[in-house]
Amino acid sequence: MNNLISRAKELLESKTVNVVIGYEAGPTGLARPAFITDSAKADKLIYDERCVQNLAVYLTKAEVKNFGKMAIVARLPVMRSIMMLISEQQVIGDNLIILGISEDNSLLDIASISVMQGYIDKCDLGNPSKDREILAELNKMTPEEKFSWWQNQFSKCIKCYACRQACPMCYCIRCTVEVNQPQWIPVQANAHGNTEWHILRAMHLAGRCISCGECGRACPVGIPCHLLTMQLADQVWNYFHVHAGTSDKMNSVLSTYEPNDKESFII
Amino acid sequence: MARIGVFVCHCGENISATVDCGKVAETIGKLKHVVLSTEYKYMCSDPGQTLIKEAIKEHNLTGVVVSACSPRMHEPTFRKACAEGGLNPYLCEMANLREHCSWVHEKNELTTEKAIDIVRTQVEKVKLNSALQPIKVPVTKTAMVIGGGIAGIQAALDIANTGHKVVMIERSPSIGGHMSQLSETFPTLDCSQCILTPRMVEVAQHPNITLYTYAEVESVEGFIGNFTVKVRKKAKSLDEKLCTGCGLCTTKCPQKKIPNEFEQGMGMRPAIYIPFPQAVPNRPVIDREHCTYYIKGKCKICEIVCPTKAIRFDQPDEIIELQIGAIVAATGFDIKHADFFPEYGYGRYKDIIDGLQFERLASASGPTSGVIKRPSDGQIPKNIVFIACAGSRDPAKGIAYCSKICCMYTAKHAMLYKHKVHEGKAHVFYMDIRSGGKNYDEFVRRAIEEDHVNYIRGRVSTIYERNGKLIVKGVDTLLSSMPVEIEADMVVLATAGVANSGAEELAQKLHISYDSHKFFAEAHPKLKPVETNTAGIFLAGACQNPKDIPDSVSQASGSAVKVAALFSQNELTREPLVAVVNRMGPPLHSTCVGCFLCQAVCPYQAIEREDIKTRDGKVLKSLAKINEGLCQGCGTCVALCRSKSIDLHGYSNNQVYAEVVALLNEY
Amino acid sequence: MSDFEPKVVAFVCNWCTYAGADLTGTSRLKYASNVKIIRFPCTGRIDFMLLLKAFANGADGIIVSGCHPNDCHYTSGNFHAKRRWIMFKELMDFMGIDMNRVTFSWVSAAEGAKWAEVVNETVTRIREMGPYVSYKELVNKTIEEEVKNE
Amino acid sequence: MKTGLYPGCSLTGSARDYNESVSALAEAFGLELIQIPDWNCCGATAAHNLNKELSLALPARILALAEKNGLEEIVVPCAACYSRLVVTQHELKKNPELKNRISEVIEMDYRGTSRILNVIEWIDKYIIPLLPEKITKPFNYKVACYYGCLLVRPNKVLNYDRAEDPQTMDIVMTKIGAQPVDYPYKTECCGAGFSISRTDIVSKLSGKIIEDAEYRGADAIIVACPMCHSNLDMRRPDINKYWKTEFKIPVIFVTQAIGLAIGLSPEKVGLKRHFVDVKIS
Amino acid sequence: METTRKLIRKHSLELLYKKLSASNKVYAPVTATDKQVEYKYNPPFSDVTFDHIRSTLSVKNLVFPKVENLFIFSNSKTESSITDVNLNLLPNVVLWGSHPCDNAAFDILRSIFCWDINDEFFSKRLEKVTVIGLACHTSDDYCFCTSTGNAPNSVKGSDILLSKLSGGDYIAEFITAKGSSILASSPELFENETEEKAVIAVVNTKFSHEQVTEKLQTAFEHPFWVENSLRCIGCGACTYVCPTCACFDIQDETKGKEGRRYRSWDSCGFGLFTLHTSGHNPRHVQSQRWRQRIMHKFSYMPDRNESLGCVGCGRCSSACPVDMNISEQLEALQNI
Repeated sequence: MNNLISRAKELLESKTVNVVIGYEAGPTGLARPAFITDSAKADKLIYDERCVQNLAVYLTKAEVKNFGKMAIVARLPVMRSIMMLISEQQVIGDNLIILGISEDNSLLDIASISVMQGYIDKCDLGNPSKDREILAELNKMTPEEKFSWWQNQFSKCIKCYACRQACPMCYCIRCTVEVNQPQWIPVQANAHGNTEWHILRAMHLAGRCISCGECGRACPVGIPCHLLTMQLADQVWNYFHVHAGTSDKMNSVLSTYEPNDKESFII
Repeated sequence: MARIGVFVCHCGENISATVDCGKVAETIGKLKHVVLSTEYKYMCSDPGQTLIKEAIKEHNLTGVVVSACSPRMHEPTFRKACAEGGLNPYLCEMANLREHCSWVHEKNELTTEKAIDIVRTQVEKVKLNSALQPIKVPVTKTAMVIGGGIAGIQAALDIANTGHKVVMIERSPSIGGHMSQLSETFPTLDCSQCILTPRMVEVAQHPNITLYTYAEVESVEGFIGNFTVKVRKKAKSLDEKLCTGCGLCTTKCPQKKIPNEFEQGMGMRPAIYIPFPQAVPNRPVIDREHCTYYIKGKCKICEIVCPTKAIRFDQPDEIIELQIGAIVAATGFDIKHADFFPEYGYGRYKDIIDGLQFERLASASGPTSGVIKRPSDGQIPKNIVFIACAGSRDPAKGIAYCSKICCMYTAKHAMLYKHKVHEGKAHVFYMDIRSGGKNYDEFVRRAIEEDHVNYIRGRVSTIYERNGKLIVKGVDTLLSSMPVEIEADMVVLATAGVANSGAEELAQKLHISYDSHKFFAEAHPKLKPVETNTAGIFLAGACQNPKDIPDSVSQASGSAVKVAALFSQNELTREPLVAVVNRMGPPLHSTCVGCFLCQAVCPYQAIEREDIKTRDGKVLKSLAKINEGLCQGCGTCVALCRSKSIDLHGYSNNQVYAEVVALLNEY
Repeated sequence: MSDFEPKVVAFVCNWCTYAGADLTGTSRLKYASNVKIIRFPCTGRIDFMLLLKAFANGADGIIVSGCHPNDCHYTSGNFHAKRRWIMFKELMDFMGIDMNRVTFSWVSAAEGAKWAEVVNETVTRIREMGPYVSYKELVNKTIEEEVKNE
Repeated sequence: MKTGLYPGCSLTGSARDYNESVSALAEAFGLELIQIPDWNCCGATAAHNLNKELSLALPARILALAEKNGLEEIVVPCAACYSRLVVTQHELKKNPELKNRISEVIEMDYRGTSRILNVIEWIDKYIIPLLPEKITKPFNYKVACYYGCLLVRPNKVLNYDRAEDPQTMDIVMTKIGAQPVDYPYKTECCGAGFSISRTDIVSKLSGKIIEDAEYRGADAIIVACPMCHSNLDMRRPDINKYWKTEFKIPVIFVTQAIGLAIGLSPEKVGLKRHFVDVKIS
Repeated sequence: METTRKLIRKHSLELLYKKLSASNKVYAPVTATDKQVEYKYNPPFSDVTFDHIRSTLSVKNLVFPKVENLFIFSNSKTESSITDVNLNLLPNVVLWGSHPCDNAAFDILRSIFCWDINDEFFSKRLEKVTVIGLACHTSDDYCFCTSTGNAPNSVKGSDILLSKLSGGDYIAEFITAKGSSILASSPELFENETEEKAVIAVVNTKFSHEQVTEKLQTAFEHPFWVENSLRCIGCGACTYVCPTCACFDIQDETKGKEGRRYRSWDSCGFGLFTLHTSGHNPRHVQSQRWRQRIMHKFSYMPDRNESLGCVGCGRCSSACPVDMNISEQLEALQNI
């Protein structure tokens, strides 16, 4: 952590960056995103298990973009998000300094995007193990059980869109749910509207989800909606052998194809 | 407020026999915004069309639904009628009551109900149609012909003779292509060079043709009428203006042991060389890969001997950018080489050669001055075997197609051999003789009957050497169905014709499609054999599939006409059914967020990047922008766009959504 | 449920399946009238949301059909569509939404007979499955509840 | 990893020499070969002419047994067995319905996940890497590598080597110091299909194979198939009688040649069981 | 006003619950499997929780549902007809066990919905609700009711307020006529009050809302808003869980000939909330939206509705995925 603080100070003092995006401890003891612009305040920075939010989400927010050059504290999911954002032309890699954090919470030396790519390549890019277990359980259910399990979850949804807002890949300035000509997704938070919203969100993240789980974590009513995108991330790997967020050049699975893509259901 | 007119066609009895057209018209007439719903026996007839034209005026219609046959049949008819009636043609839709309803269902209420559903769906759709204007794009009246073989030469001359400018690109040092390598041509046995050389010279001298040899296409951007092509002129190491083509350098070059491409490796050439005596342009180039100076840093003998001091060792490659309106791809073919046939011993035994090598052996200008001498010891072969279909029509070898030209040139080879070696025996192994074409079969019969070539129907399993002979093991499936063994002195393989090297890369640069064999794909196998799927790019010759000379020339002339037709217009009009990215005022400008995933899905590279800038040039936002000239309207980008910022004219989100709702709900 | 007539919507591309269905007509091959076609330029244009909209509006079954791989009029729209359907189907399966109600097929402009087979096979299958109650409930029940203000 | 071994009938009968040499190599290179428990006939060569389901069920049972015993990889020295097993795996992979039907027939779960190696593949994978240090008596002879039909055909299914001009065995031979001759008969028919009914045809066809090998100066014919071996070796007197010749060229299994090159005794690799004397060791 | 106070034993509480369930819909909090506390209609008494600090969602949906139908319509070629919603069919609801902060919100909502004209939907629903509140005996760091003029045992908004005694019995305080009528109909369930004092949670005051309101008068352009809202991701969680947030969106939904108009929850946290058709957005960045939320509750409402727009329940802070802690910010605002 001291390394992180001293590096942050160095970057701010040398004016290499205008802001360091990291974590601080809030009044209730939770860690939360922090934006350090003054090296004197860099001591607030923390890094430990509490630091869960995917900070990459801020890289596309207007008021954060205004900072210009910035440094960001990044564990694997954040790095993968950054890769996706660069590949989708939302973030310019040159404007970013990556303060990489390893699995054992030590500061990594990520000098460039290609170094970051090298680091990512060495990591396990599958879904987190606890989610893998739940997915395995769900996949064992019958279709009827799955349907009622999810309907039960969706019944809680209030359409606050915290799942969308917390997701670094949901950076659209106008989401499909906000399109009303035609009204693709029913506006109201009822069974129908909620179900179609979650289908839409998952499909839009197919091949783009980097398995950070932030959507599920953000949900105020506890819908594990991250399982939907994670299931698709699994399937993307199964079908196409691609992990999202591993290259700054990659096009997502649904915008590319191979002529010999295999499926078994088209007659 | 929308004012929709609906016209239900009986199509004689084709529709009315199973669909209650009266009920359809009546039910649809009750729909909101439908101001006219009527029926008629033949909507496509003159009176039928007049009905529409008059109704448009009388009822002030804002949309028309013609409920008749398939739009694939008569959509243009009725759109034209609407236009003549004063309605924008894109405000007309067709409901397919014939192919999709009356012809495929029995006469009953359900069928009529389905018909009503179909018409209602189109009514709801047409309400959301917008008046579209055809897209107009200017035309640059310069054509580019890629490839200087006979197809390219023909296309270039034909286009140039219509008065338009042509740029010809040829990657080797001379134009002429494979035809210049041939000895004589079937079915007339006239000398290939004799008929080709005048054409080559004509190209070089034509005022409308600019020729770039030793040049390759670097990149192609743009769209029909408006291509920007970058061409790499490879360094010839020569000042062409100074060079007189005297050829002194080529005789003095100390490096003389380079396999001669023109002779199919059966002769040698120096490092500075003119590919063949009749080459156009008749100027040498230095093959830098083999030149002693480029390898070792010293030599420069050519520079010393050159009387006009034309050698330029430090000449760089040059990239030139050209504005082009249409492109003819005429990059030709190649034949399958060497290790493709291990069982036939090609590459292992010197006296097994391919068809093009035999052409050179038989050519008066070839390495043996036209005497058929076998490569190993220069002996004249007494017993020669020709194998047709060496690789072609052999799915196991990955080439299932017929190479088309082999039957004919094998007959020609056997004939030429017999004409030159009277006492020799010629055998031809064949699968079938495909000699369709004017005077073609007669030609083959002549080989068999007059020149006594021994045709054996059957395939060869293996060739091996024994006692100095090539043992050709095959089967005669006509007479005995028994194995045949021939002790040959030389074997000629009519190897499969394949796509030229680099075809795939070029297709990708041109953004045209190609088949699994890398042959360029035509837009339609029957009705658009000259066009590609990319508007403004045409095909000529064997780059599409193996072709003989007359076919190549015909297609080349065909493509020239296509180019000329294109150049007859000052601007092009295209169907406006293209995608569009929404735009609005600042600060949003568009809901497009600029992820550019649509660029990846677009098969036509029709999606460009547009930067919205402040007055002082700062980029505020980058958006996708559809190039209307390139977009073909497939809509794949529309379905992909997460923020629904792209829409498709004619199949807009609003329209297709309304169709789904209208199809399933009663109104 | 003997009088159950399934509603089936077909989303087809203009160049292959629509033309193939035209050929079915020209060949006078008969098929079930439960299927109604919506024309798209290409399978690549077919938004996955439209399938949901069809179910929400009361469809019991859906057919999605286009050009065979490598035959796309636009060269690659069907390949993109294929990937989209692979993902969509996996997601629907995971959520317990019945994809047996959706037939995906490649029907070329020459396969008029295949189109009739695809339609009849689909209609027969949907007829056996019965109305798509669970999706209809999803839509209607909530609306009913909201209308009753409970 | 443990490799399973499917010997098939030949290796326990007419080709015991082959079996001995395979075992000897496994032992010498420390490779564990586990015979598939309760294995049955592969159905070659008759079953697929009589009953398609049977011809698939027999090999499927063998493969299912391998799966059940956790053998992810099996080596099949007999080329005929190898062919049947691979063909079965191929057929059932492309036809899931048939796969279920066959699973029912054999009353076992069949997944089709085993990797099937022919003897050359096995040698390539496990023996070649260790070979250089082990060679004590380089096999310094001219050899004619005879592949026969089943090792490389049907090429689309086996997807192994070049059907018309295979090279893998030649390469193995060069690794033990032998010089393969240019041998056009390497995939010619030996007549095995007639080995009971029309021995004259066998003599005629096999004779040509032997004649050409001798003509090209080979000291030995190398084979990897028990049937090739029996036709070229056991039938030698008939062949010589048919062609009125005195062919003496020995026919050696590829595994035997390797065994000799690493210093194993002729007895150990089963050479003593041959009909044609092997004088070259 | 002097109110009646009675003791009710735990087993009598169950009897009361069952009795009320027989003739009303009872809306009571239960702990779901994932530890979330949610309200359900007529859950078994054994499932009802008495120990929760706060439910995930507030109970405002009783009077302001997520989706509320306004009318249904049908179109024909020539005319359209409208059918009103029959609000008289609304059932009687007993809200059981809601905390004083949530109950205090009803008055605030009324001040919004019935500010100038009476919102029939809202007031008809409120009319049907009887509130049996439950004073808080536990609290956490997010609670700040005392800073907004409330208290863990405030009777505001309740018809009856239950307070827990250490032994597990409850004191019932009858506040309104609606509450008293329950006592009147079931006197046998209640006993007279004893000396024992109820267990009431301690919630420390964090700020003075009067001072905050005053500071806000001049704080509109203060850099505070940007500095403290950078991490806000712009979701609507805080507003949707809030017991007093009342913004809604009105939509028409048509299918075929028929359709309906309804209103559904909306949030000032969303970028599109204020987006004009022209593309102009008066609140185009998140800091402006965050400012709006606080200003509305602590400045505009005291000014216009004469009440704070906040009851100090702390739900918005606990629901926030990025820990936008409202009481922390208000504390800071008080001192700018």
